[in-house]
Amino acid sequence: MFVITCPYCGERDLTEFAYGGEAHIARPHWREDMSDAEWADFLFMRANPKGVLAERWMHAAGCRRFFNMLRNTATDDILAVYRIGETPPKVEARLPATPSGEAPLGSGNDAVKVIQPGEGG
Amino acid sequence: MAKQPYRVAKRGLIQRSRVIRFTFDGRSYPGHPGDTLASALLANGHHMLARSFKYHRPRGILAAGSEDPVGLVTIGAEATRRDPNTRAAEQELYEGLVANAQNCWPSLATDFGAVNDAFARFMPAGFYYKTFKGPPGTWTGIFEPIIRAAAGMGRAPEPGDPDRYEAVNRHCDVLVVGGGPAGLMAALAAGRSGARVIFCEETARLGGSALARDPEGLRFDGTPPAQWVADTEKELAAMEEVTVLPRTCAFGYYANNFVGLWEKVSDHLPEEKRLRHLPRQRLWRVRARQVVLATGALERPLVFHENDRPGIMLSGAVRTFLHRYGVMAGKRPAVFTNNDSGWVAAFDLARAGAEIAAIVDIRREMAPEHLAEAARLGIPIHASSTLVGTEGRRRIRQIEVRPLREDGTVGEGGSKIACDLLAVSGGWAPNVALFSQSRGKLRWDADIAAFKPGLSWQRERSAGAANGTFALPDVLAEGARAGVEAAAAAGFASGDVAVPEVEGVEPGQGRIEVMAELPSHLPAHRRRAFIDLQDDVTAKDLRLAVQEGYSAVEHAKRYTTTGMGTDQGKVVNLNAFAFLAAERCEEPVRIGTTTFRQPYKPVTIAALAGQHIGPHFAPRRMTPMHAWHRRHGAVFEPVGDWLRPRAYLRADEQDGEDFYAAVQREARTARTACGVLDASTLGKIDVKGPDAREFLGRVYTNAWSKLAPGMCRYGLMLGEDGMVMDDGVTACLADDHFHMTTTTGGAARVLAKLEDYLQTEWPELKVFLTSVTEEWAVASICGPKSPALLAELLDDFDPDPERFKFMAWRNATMSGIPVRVFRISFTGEISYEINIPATYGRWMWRTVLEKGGKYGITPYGTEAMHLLRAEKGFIIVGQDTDGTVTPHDLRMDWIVKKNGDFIGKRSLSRSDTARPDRRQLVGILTEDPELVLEEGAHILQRRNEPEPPVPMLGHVTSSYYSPNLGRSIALALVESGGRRIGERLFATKGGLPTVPVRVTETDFLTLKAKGQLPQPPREALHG
Amino acid sequence: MAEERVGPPERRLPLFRRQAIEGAPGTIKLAELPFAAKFVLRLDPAAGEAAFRQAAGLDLPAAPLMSVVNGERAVLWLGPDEFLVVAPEAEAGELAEALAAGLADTHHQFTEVSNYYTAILVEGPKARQALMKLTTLDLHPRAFKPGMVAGSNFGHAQAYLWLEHEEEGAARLRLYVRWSMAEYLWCALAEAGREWGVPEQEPVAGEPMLTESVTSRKA
Amino acid sequence: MHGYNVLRLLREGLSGHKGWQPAWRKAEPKASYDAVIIGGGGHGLATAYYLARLHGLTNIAVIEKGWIGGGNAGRNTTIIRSNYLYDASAAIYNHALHLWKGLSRELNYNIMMSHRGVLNLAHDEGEARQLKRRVEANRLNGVQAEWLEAKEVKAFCPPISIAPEARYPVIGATLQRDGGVNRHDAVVWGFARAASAMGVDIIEECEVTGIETEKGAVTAIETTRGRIATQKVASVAAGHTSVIAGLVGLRLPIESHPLQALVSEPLKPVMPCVVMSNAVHVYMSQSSKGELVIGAGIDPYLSYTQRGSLSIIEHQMAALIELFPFVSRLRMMRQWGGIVDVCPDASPIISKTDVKGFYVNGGWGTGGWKATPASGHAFADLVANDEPNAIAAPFTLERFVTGDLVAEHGAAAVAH
Ligand SMILES: Cc1cc2nc3c(=O)[nH]c(=O)nc-3n(C[C@H](O)[C@H](O)[C@H](O)COP(=O)(O)OP(=O)(O)OC[C@H]3O[C@@H](n4cnc5c(N)ncnc54)[C@H](O)[C@@H]3O)c2cc1C
Ligand SMILES: NC(=O)c1ccc[n+]([C@@H]2O[C@H](COP(=O)([O-])OP(=O)(O)OC[C@H]3O[C@@H](n4cnc5c(N)ncnc54)[C@H](O)[C@@H]3O)[C@@H](O)[C@H]2O)c1
Ligand SMILES: Cc1cc2nc3c(=O)[nH]c(=O)nc-3n(C[C@H](O)[C@H](O)[C@H](O)COP(=O)(O)O)c2cc1C
Ligand SMILES: [Zn+2]
Repeated sequence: MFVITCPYCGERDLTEFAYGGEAHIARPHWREDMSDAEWADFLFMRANPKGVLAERWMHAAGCRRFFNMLRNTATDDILAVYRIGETPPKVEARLPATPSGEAPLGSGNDAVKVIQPGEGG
Repeated sequence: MAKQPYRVAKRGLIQRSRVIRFTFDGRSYPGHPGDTLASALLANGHHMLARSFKYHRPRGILAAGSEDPVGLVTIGAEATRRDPNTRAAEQELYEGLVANAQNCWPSLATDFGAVNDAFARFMPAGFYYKTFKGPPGTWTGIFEPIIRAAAGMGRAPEPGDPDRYEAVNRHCDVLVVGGGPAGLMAALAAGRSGARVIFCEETARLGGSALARDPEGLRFDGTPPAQWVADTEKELAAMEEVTVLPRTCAFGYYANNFVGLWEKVSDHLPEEKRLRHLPRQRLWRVRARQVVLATGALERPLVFHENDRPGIMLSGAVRTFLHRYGVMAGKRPAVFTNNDSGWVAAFDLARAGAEIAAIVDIRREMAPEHLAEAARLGIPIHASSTLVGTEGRRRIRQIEVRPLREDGTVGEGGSKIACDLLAVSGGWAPNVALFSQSRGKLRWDADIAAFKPGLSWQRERSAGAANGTFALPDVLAEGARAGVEAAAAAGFASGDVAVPEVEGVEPGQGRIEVMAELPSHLPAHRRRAFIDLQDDVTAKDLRLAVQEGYSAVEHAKRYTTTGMGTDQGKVVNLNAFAFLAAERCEEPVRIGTTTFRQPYKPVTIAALAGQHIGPHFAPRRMTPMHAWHRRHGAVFEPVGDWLRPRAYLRADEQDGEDFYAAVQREARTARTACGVLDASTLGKIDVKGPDAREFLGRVYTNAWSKLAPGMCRYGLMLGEDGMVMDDGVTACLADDHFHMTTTTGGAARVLAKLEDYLQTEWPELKVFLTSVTEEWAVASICGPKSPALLAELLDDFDPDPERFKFMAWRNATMSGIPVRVFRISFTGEISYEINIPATYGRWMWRTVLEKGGKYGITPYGTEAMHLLRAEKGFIIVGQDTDGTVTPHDLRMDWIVKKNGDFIGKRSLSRSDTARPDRRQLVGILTEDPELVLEEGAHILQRRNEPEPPVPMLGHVTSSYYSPNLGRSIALALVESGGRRIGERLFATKGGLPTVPVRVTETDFLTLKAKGQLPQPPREALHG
Repeated sequence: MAEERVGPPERRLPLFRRQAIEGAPGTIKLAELPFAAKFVLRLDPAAGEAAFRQAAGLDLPAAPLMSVVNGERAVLWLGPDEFLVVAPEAEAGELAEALAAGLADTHHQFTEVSNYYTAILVEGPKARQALMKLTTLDLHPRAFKPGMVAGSNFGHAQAYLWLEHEEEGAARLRLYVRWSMAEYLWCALAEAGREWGVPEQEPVAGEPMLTESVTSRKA
Repeated sequence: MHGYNVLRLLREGLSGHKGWQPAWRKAEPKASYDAVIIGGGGHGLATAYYLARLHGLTNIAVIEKGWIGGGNAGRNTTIIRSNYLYDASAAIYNHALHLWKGLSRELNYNIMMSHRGVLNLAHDEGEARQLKRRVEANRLNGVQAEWLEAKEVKAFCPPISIAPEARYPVIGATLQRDGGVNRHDAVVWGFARAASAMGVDIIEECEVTGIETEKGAVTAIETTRGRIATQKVASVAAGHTSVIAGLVGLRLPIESHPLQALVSEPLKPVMPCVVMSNAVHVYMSQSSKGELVIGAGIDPYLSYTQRGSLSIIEHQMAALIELFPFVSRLRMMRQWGGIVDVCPDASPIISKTDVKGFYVNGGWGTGGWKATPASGHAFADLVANDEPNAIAAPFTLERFVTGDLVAEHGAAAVAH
């Protein structure tokens, strides 16, 4: 249940927004000789990162504007919001403690469930 | 009237002056307002109230609140208000409350299920994985039904819950969870800052553990605890921005400080007193800037042989019952402890008049002041001793004590001590459930042998016992500080908050000595030391889990089901973890915990649904003509959120008309005379701007540069994958201005998609889009009589199809009201769409029908519309397409422009998408004209199917009996369909023999006109 | 088919069957507002603000989520280039013409939505609380101030909420909701008001539906 | 591997259960293996099991970053059915169903395969049309399927509401009688035990953090417990498929979403079968222990957090009450989330890749549990032979380039 800061309307609840998928995937200009593979790359291939993802959202129930957002998919931390056409700001993601960001013990979680001896924080 | 033999004089926050009656298992008992069902039963000397999950062993009450794992009953007199698995310790008592034991048969006292207990040795953890593996089917047929019938706890209520529920939203600066001393101080401090504060407490009263203290021995700034709580509550209530919510449990801590609270608004009231204007329960969806978790600490039981009898209770619970509810849970209690808490409980009980049978402490060294006090009160002490057994069926009546040797084994000798209550304490553990849900990281605290909050992940802080701070003055100070800091973090300054001076500070739990399972002289396999008292998980089960390799905490949990009951192991999990640590010879911190998941305690499903059920479940979108449709026999169908008339069943005919007859009549009339369809639901988008044409050319597959004002054009819209996504007619209003229509179900999706391209892909295009769907009410009038009707309906209007050409549109007026008339058709018939401002829709519709009367007009629904368009071979996106169909598959190559890009174009030339033998849309005529294929029927090459898998050529997408062609017709997607025109194929018909069919073109009307319809009409049947 | 004689053109709002309703005195009132002219204006304010002012006689809102009122005309911010213009019915034609002329050289869209939207008045000291049962907007007086507008979901209906004004804790709010959702929202609002005695409003429901699939039995 | 049977259970019962051995060996990673399987979920363990049993490959390891079965295998609602639309899907899911039927005996571990029947509801004509099409296709493909009218639905599943005045009335359903549910953990443990007994190393708490390649071919993996040389890496990492593929620089047509599920408090039997509905988006069954196991919807956004939003659950509960009015007063006991890897055509990927020796099995999205044995079976074949067999062939990555998708959106519309 995110709070998303619409760049136009301010903080609003997740339920007002529509998800628009990975951002900055430019639609290739039409060329006769574009290969099927190149087109497939645009159509289907996604980074799907565990970490910082640039993604698109639309404020569907509010101002109906699309905008971009940087979010850490390992923690759901929202790191930045910026308008379409703007370059993504530099952000630093709070990284969870294991390489995957999941608990070495117990079920996977974004934050490790238990602080281990010798571990900072 | 029966006495309440275990009620003690003058103690407790109950309303003694009033006696209320309730029944348990058919017997009536007295109690008082302020009681819980548990306290009232205990006051009546009733300990046993349930049976455990697996072995059906007698169960009493272990804890005094929602953490209690065992005291589950079914509440409710009516079958539709039955609440199974209700915790007696939580349920507030009210006049007339009806409670019943569950999971037992024939009765609580004599339960046949208890035979399981006798076979317990053959039913260790996971026994079912090792057996019942007969041939396929035996599990489903034989074993499973037996296991299923034995399992489960309460019985579900009958459908028809008469109560109401609601959800509300709130934003606040500070949410304080937990109404104990820490929470009170936090709320006070935050409240004084002027911040918006929500303060919730799970139980009926604020005060928390302060109410579980002997009021004589405790003063806050000189005031007794209850008074201090009341004063604080009063101050809070007077603060405008503070909302105090008793009976409200914070059940879920979600991302971004979204916390779900669950308020029981009227569960504590007798049926007739429930306020009708208030819901039974309420869900508070709270968005908090800062959260203070002051959820206190939970006491652990001890793990020893026969530790599960009714009458064995946590020491803190014993105190709560005594001080909060005025109930002495036993007159001759014994205490068994590994820390000082047990002692304090014993002293409290003794001071209240109980005769303490013994204090058994596993520790060697005890606080001298406790020893002195015990001596003063004459309590027998058994230091460095343990319990090796208990007796008593429906209630504990004896314990067996043995000395503990230095090496941790049990010594010889010892004694049996009679008692009627055993207060146990395994030490306190911070209640970190919500903290952990918030994804905060736990830290192991060796001093208390428990986890406490470590690293926060969200904007939250813990205070008081929840944070591992147990001494009351520290708890108060920490609570106050948390409140100040939380408010400050939310932007509010509180200044200093004076922390009350406490008199009567308790020494705390002191040094705690943890033994995962207490030793016994019995051989391991004879011990029944319970860890999870609800699901009957014993130490032995956990040991077996480790022995068999299910030693990771999560494996052990799942293999033994420990902590998987309705209490989710609130008070027992830590024992399980400690046990695993001991078995695996590892530090507890390496074992970790299982995952704390939402909800903190089970939440009513209807409360989660809130008010959005029944008629409020999903909106019914209605056109201005809706009421008319209802009054005229319409049968509706849902199309997205809309309800559209599907057909109008005439009531005037004998016995009324059935659906099929109505559809045939409507379709026939629409083609032979006149029909009118409510087409208001079609999506409508106003498209305007200098680049509008360019834009249309990119979003549709065809070209738009030459469409003149006054004219319309049909367009297909694809996804980027090349598959048909929507279609509709767009009218050119002016050179830079268009009126686009979409399918009813696709309207929102299309607008969103178009906005997406405009805003993100082609921001350089100067185009604006505005939805105007509901601006217009639309009557689509068709049939040979429609021009005459139009002429009558509209002012000075020449509808002559020769002059008002197909695919043109005009402005006109209807009784002076401006309308737009489109000469477009979905039926192949002469057809006009009148668009009128929606507020006139109802009037227009009635006028059309009135004036159409003499032309024999019929309103027709979506089913006849589908039939009519199929006669003409027009597609319905979503019926004849399914997201895998290209324009070429529809054999609509004419609509795909050769030059220039459009959405989805590149996909069309992919090697598979461009294959010539893809499934293509064709007409299908059965050889038997009377036979109507099923939609979904499959098309085969051969008459007789071989064994599966049978090769399939395609399937029927639309199929009808056409009254106008006098035979059945169908559309189908068939492999290489275009090349098969004229071929004879076969269609499946459920399990019946296949039927021969002929592949044709899709426009059946034209086929008929050309005399190419093979079959004669059947006038006889449908005259 | 036609059993009644239809008279001259009559207009009906979507909630015409619903009477105004209210809870206990001093709590909450619900009513559908009478006809008014409404337009959606799409315009880049930077490009067309002056022309708009000239033509319409009022400013565009200077900030997001704000409104501008001048007499009976109002402009509500819906998005960075999207506004709802409200005016008395009688002024609709004149306003449209003035804007068409005034904005002729500016890329814009001025679309009539008088029929598309209806306005539901939610008024009284409990109005905010009632609405908070349906929306996740922060409607606390500190957050949602007079003059503010916000698009959000109210239950399952998207709508624009406008706080026209507030006096002594009694807020006067308007919800602009599309025609087809008006019934749903009305009933949901009434349900939200039940706590304060608003009478229950039976949603239109129970339309006859076929309870069997007919695809197999067309003939 | 000691056999599990009643007699042994009785014997052990009398002697204190001291004789039971670990179900699977806690293996330490070796320096090299013939093949390494990433992911100790159902599919990964099944792959290992079939590699060992059918292809004689026993010098292999299953590498699991947490505990086996801790991913989607441990958090799915266990609905088993094979009534998919297309031939390719019918082939693999029906093959799975066939394998499930004999699995308890084959693995000597009771996976509690309960063929209690799965209903897929239709609430409007469009759905009925789609479902009937599927019934026909299923029948032709040898998949058990039948159409029930509303009254028959009620008879098969009495607690369901078929009230005609409902917003989305039930107008019929398909029934797959041999569909059902099973015990997810048992499947994981059963495969692990059987694979381990044949010599497969099951290595837990070991995370793959890198994949080494040389000249476009796999040479080793890096893990949190050291480097392991191998020429075959088989990724079966479900929610993390893209992350693993990213280690060799591949992008896949996959996105990872949260999918939630929940259980009610335990109850005496009330739900005789499995019910799924696309329109109101509900699916529910009752476990042997008595809880109602309820699947919720998928969140629209990507996330690896194993949790979703409460709003999804709230809507889910409203829909559930519509369909099953008796649940109103019952309580949700626990909710959780998993990470599902979703392909654009709602069908899985079982494929070689451009990197030699790197194989991918993933994209099962919200419905891969039911395929577990067949997926492992087919994937083992691919890994052993370096060529997809007939069952796997339609599911290679190539289809995203050619456009030859296996669009199972209809059959997989509701998460399950
Ligand atoms: C809530 C929910 C309900 C579902 N319901 C159903 C249903 O009813 N029916 C159905 O058919 N399907 C259902 N599914 C889908 C089904 O669970 C999955 O498709 C299937 O289980 C995936 O295969 P798996 O079991 O191998 O995956 P997993 O169990 O997720 O296995 C993948 C493993 O890979 C491990 N891993 C990941 N990265 C690494 C790394 N770097 N190093 C080492 N190991 C790694 C993970 O820890 C995990 O254990 C459901 C899914 C969810 C979440
Ligand atoms: N003897 C000991 O060693 C020992 C140990 C622990 C605590 N204590 C005592 O306990 C007190 C601690 O005070 P405190 O305020 O921290 O805790 P508390 O136990 O007094 O109060 C916690 C309150 O939170 C409520 N609560 C718990 N979970 C909730 C939820 N999810 N939603 C809503 N309410 C919830 C409980 O009902 C309870 O009223 C002190 O008096 C301290 O001395 C003593
Ligand atoms: C089919 C099924 C049934 C479950 N039944 C229970 C149950 O009875 N009690 C319980 O506490 N959890 C139950 N769970 C949920 C698990 O406790 C756990 O939440 C889930 O496996 C996800 O793991 P995690 O919560 O540790 O991340 C069940 C899970 C599944 C998949
Ligand atoms: Zn916005």
